[in-house]
Amino acid sequence: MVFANLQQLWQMDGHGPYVWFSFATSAIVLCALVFESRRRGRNARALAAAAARRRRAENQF
Amino acid sequence: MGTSTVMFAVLRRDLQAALRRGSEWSNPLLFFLMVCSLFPLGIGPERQQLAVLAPGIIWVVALLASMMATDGLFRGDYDDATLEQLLLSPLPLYPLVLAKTFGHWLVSGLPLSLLSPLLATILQLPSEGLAVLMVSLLLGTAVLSFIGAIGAALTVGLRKGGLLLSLIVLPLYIPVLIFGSAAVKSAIDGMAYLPPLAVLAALLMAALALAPLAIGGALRISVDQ
Amino acid sequence: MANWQWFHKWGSPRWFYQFSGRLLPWLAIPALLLLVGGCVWGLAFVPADFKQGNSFRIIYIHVPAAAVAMGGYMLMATAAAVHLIWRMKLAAIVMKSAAPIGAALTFLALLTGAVWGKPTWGTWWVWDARITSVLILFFLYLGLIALHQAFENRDAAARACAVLAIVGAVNIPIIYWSVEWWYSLHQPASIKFVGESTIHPTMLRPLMATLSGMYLFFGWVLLLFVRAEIIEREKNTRWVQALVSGK
Amino acid sequence: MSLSPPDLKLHNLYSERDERVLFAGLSLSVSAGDVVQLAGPNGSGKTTLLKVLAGLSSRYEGDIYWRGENLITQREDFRQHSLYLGHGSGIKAQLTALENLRWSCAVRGQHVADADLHRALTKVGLGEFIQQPCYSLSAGQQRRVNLARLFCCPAQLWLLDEPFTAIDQRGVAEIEQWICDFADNGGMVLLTTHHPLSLPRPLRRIELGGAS
Repeated sequence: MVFANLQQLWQMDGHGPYVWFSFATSAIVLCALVFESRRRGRNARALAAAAARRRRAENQF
Repeated sequence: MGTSTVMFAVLRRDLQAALRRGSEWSNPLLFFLMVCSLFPLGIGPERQQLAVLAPGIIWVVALLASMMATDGLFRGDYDDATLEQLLLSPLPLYPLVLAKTFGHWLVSGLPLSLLSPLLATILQLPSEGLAVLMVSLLLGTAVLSFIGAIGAALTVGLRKGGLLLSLIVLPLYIPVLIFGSAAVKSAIDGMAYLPPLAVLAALLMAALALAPLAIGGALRISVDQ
Repeated sequence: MANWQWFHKWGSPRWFYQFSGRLLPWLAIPALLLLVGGCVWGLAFVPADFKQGNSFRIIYIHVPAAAVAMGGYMLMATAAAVHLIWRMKLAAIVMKSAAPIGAALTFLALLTGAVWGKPTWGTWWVWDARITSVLILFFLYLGLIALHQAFENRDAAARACAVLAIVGAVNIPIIYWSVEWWYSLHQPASIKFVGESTIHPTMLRPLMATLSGMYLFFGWVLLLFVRAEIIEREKNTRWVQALVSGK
Repeated sequence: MSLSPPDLKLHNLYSERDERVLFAGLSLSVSAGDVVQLAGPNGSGKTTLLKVLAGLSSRYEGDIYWRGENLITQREDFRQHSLYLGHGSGIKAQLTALENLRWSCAVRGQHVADADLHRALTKVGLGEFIQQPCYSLSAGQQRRVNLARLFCCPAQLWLLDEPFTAIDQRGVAEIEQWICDFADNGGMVLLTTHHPLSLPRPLRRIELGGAS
């Protein structure tokens, strides 16, 4: 590793806050994209399931 | 009937309609005049400061005035259902849309450019830049009209199209703004102003060739709601 | 018509749903490995840049985000052309789903670019050619998303956005070139914002890792968005309902 | 009726709006001399069907044939021989009736002498209003300016959407007569209206809104 210890890695000679902030926000945004896609998937499946129940209910009468 | 006569007929009607209703061509001009005279009140009356900012100010305000004018380009025809007749013509849509947008430029962009020397003197623009300012605006506002017409065609069927039009079209206006104001600045600094003007002319040729295709397609989509 | 068979088959949402289902793991795992591995490699195992110090490490997230955001726009323009020419519903879904992802990545590129400017230039916002172009790309994305939401009817929205996406894609090279020219006009002698070629090869390798990781990530999330949209649009069909109740 | 193949043939036309079926399995063939009335409650897809035929709307499934060929390949020829009068006024209010009519014909690529324009306008009863701007005309008169297009733009197929709105009783009888004359000369008319039509010739009624 280029840095002697974790403390130096965190400090990065003063540039640490900028670097870690950038990577943190990037991680947050990328994870948000994945969760959003999961959420849309769940909603869509819920709609489809409701449509399926309606269809089954119609078929019985 | 040849295409050119049809184009001339479309152009004639739009000019007649616009000239009969003064507001259509006077509003962008008044907007241009008023907003340009706001800047000295905001920035301060010093000559040197204004002279440096004048090209940018005039070009940005001309761009906004041109964009405001394009919103009404197809909306009037959409509301009174004459746009349908345009779309149902056996002739290709390309020349009709070209004539219509050119007519719109005659009513909005041209008077703006001819008025620009007056604004330039108000904003203390050095005299070397006046001629180039007018030429750059003549070319630039034509390109802005064609790009704005694409946005107008896309949003004509929407109720609140005005604001959305600006969001769609402003990014596409940026190259015209860059080369327009650069031409005037280099004329003032005594540098070569022909290259940026040449680029503006090239952008105009590209817009003349390609924009009507997008405008026609967008109109057919908007009417097809 | 036989040779067009695969094209229409490929365009059917049902076939695409199954095909993409098998593809998901092959995108997700390498994407996460490359992204996380590349970042760790760039953060801790690469020497600092002698001029800029450690702040250059932001490049490992800034450049991939900007590059993939641009690639995403071009993908949208291609899907738009396919939708306008062949009226393929799937292309409309791909275009609609790619817009938010591209916008998010462009925002990320802007944010990391601004944060990078602070230690390097001393100000939060630098009117540098690359950052300005990314800002304009962000406006183009917002314009597309706003236009799509303005239409009540989904089909009209898709076709209108397709026209705008193609017009935007034609304009992007002109915008990027004019911003470069504008930037060089005002600061001819200034150092260029660190371009890939100028940095040392050992610094370059992690960038290749995160860049390819970001492309794979984009593909993965795009497929997730598209699959969700397919389920939502085809919710009244038998195959979707069987699929859903079968689960 | 006539032996030649029908000029306009609709086969299995289907259209829906907001998940509601407007018409389904609609098949119809129209040939020279036919007058077809599209009837049905509001929102039953009458206007949509006319827009589909005119080529203004592409949200339908099924096939439309014009003179035996698929309409999509015959788009220009179809537009040359058909005339669509829609809901809107179809005229610019600040222009005079003459200028509006001249533009409407020019846009169709048809050069029409001013004398013919004058004759068309007098035929629809606007003889002495020709030089007045249209905003000074009544709603009924503005509709008549639009109707004047029927007499200066030669066409074989008329697609009329609610032609009788804002027209007085005498005018309705006049328009019915024009339709008959046009059909007698081999023209085809498809119109939507709520008025009970009283034509001295056979009239086919198509009920939309799920009844057909």
